[in-house]
Amino acid sequence: MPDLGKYAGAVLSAYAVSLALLAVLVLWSLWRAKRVKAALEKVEARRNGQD
Amino acid sequence: MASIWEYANPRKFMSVTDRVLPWIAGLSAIALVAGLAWGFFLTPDDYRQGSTVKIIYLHVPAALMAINGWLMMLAASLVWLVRRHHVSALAARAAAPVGAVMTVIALLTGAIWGQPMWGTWWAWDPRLTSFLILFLFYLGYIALWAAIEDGDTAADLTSVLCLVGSVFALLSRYAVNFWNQGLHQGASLSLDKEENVADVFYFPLLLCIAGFVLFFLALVLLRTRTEIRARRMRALMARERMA
Amino acid sequence: MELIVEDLSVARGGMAVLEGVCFRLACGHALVLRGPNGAGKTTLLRTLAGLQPPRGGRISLDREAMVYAAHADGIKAVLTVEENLRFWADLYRVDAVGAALEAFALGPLADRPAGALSAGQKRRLGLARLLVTGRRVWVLDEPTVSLDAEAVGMFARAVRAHLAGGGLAVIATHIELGLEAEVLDVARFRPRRVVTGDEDFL
Amino acid sequence: MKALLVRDLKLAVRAGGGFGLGLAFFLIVVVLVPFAVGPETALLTRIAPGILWIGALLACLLSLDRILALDREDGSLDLIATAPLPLEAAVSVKALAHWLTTGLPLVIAAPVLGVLLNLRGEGYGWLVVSLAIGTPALSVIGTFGAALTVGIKRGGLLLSLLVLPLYVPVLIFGAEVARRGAEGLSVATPLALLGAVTCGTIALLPFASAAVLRVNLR
Repeated sequence: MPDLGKYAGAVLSAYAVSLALLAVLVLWSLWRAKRVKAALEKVEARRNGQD
Repeated sequence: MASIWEYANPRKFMSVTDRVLPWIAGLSAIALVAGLAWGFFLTPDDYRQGSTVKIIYLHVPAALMAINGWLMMLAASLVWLVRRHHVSALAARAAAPVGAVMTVIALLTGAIWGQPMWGTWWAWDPRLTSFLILFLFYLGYIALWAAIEDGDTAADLTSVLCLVGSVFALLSRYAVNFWNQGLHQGASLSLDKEENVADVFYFPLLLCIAGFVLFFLALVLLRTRTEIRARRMRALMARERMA
Repeated sequence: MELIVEDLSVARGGMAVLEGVCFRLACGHALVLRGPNGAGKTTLLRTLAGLQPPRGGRISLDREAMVYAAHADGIKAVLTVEENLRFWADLYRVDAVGAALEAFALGPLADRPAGALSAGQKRRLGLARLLVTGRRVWVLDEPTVSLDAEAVGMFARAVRAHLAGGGLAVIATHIELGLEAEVLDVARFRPRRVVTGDEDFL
Repeated sequence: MKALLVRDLKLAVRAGGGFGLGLAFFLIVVVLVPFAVGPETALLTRIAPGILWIGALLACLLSLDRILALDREDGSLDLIATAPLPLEAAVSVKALAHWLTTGLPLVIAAPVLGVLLNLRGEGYGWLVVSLAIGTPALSVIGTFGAALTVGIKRGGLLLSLLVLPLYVPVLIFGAEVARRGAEGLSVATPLALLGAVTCGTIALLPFASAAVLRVNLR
C-alpha cells in the first residue's frame, strides 16, 4: 500500500466510488442479460414445441 | 469483400459478438487492473497535487468515455435514421446508461479531487458545468427510450433527440465557456493535464484509457445483445398473439 | 382522376395487418370497406391518407386531392359551429361554409359552441368539414357512427352529390348507405403468414 | 397558415384555454423569491435579471404540453397533418401562437415585476430586449419537446426533462444580456449570440419537430 499522505481519504474514496459504480453497472447489465436470455429461451422453447 | 453492414444483421451480430465478447471483456479487465494498479501503487506523488494525482487514472478515462459514449450514440442514431439497421438503434440504447455512469464517475471523481485542491466540492467551472449538462442529456435520452413502447417509434424519436441534443450540447459547451470565462482559474486548476503530465503518469494513464475503452465496448456489446434478445422476444410474443 | 392501389400492404404497430390490397376507383365511384373490427380498415385508410407509410405496394393518389375524416372529428368545444367550419374552410381556401351548414342542417346551430352539441350533431359538423375542403377524394373512417337515420340520409345525399360532381370516396362503414358502391371485404387481405417489422429478429 | 394561427389564438384566449396562467405563474415565482432569499434590497437587485429570466422560462415550460396534446386528443392533429399545409409550417405556426399567448405577455410583464425585485434602472430596456429575442426560441424548442412526447400519456414531466437541457444556451445568453444591461456593461456579444441561437433555432428546429411528429402520428 503506497503512502497517500494527507489526501488518503480523497484518493481512496474516489477509487471506492468509481469502482463501486462500475461494479453496479456491470452486475446490473449481467443480471439483465441473464434474465432476458432465460425469458427468451422459454419463449423459443414454447415456439419450437408448437412447430 | 464482406460489407461492414453485414454485421448489422442481428444473427450475424449475435454470433460474432458471442465469439469476441469474452476476449474484449478479458482484455479490458487486464488493462483496467494493470493500469489502475500501476497508477495507484507504482507512480510517485505529484509535487503539487500530492497523492490526489492518482485520481487522474479514473477521472480522465471516464470523462473521455462520457463524451465518446455520446458520440457513439450519435453515430449509431445516424446509421439507424439513414440505413434502418435495428442493431444500430439498439446499440445506441445500450450505450446510454454506460455513458451516463461514466459521466457520473467523471463528475464525482472531479468533485473529490476538487475538494482538497480547490477547497470546494463543486465550482461552476465551464468544464464541470458542461459535464453536468451532458448528464442531463443522457437522462432525457434514457427516459425517452423508456417511455415509448413501440421499438421503431422509440428508435426514431430518440435518434432525432440525440441529433438535436448533440447540437444543443455543443452550443451549451460554448455558452458555458462564455458565461464563466471571467472566473476561469487558468490551466493550473484544469484537470486536463495530458499535455503536460510527465511520462511517469502518462503511460499508466494511457493503459487506463485503453482499459476504459475496452470496458465500454464490452459492456455496450453485452447490453446490445440483451436488447436484441428482448426485441426478439417481443417479436416472438407478438407472433404468438397473432397466431 | 383515378385512385389505383396495387399490392399494398399496411402495418399497425410494426405488424402487417393487410397484404396485397388491390383496387381501382374511377371518378364518380365509391368504395365501401367492410370487415370485422380490428381487420385493418382504419390502418388502410390512414395509409391512404398518408399518415403512415405503406409497408409495400403502391398508391397512386394525388395527396393534394384527398381529404381524410377519422373517428375523431377534431372539433374544438369552445369555438362555435361556424368557427369550427370556417377554420377548415380557411385552411383549404374554399369558401363553402354556408352550403356545408345547410347540407347537414347545422344552420340553426351555427352560433352554438360546438361543445354544447350532441354526439350526432358533432358528427354532422365533422362531416360538414368535408364540404369546405373542396377535395375530390374522400377517405372516410366510420362516418355514420352516432348518426340517426335522418342524418345518415343527409350524409348519403352529400356523398351522392360529391360523386355526381366527379368525386371519389373510400368509406369504411357497417351501414347500408344506399349508394351504388363497390364493396371490398378487407378480411380477404389478411396476411397469410405473420409479418412484422421485426423480421430481422424472427 | 393564418387560419391555424387565428384558431390557436382564439382557443388560447377563450375559456379553458389557459391564457394568463403562465403570466400568473411568473408573478408567483417572482413574489416567492424574496421570501426564499430574504428581503435585502441589494441582493434582490443583484439577482433580479436572473430571477426574471428563470421565472419566464418556467412559465413558458408550464404551457408546452398544451401546444400539441389537445389537438392530438380531439383528433385535429391527424386532420391538420393531412391538410394542405406542410407539417413544418404547422409546427412553426403553433410555436408562434404559443409565443404570442405566453412569451409575449411575459416580455411585457417582466419590467413590472422587475420593480418588485428592485431591478436597476438601466436594466429594464435590456431585460425586455433579451426576453423579446429569447422567448421565441423557448417556444420553438418547447414545440420540439411537445412533438417528441405527444404520443405519451402523462408526458408532461418527461417533456420538462427533455426540454430543460435544450434551454441552457438560450438561458445563459439571455440572462447574461439582462445582467450586463443592469450593471451597465456592454451587451453586444451575448446579444449577438442570443440572436444567433434564436435565429438558428427558428430556422432549423421546425424540421426536426415535424419529423418526430410524423413518427408519432403513424
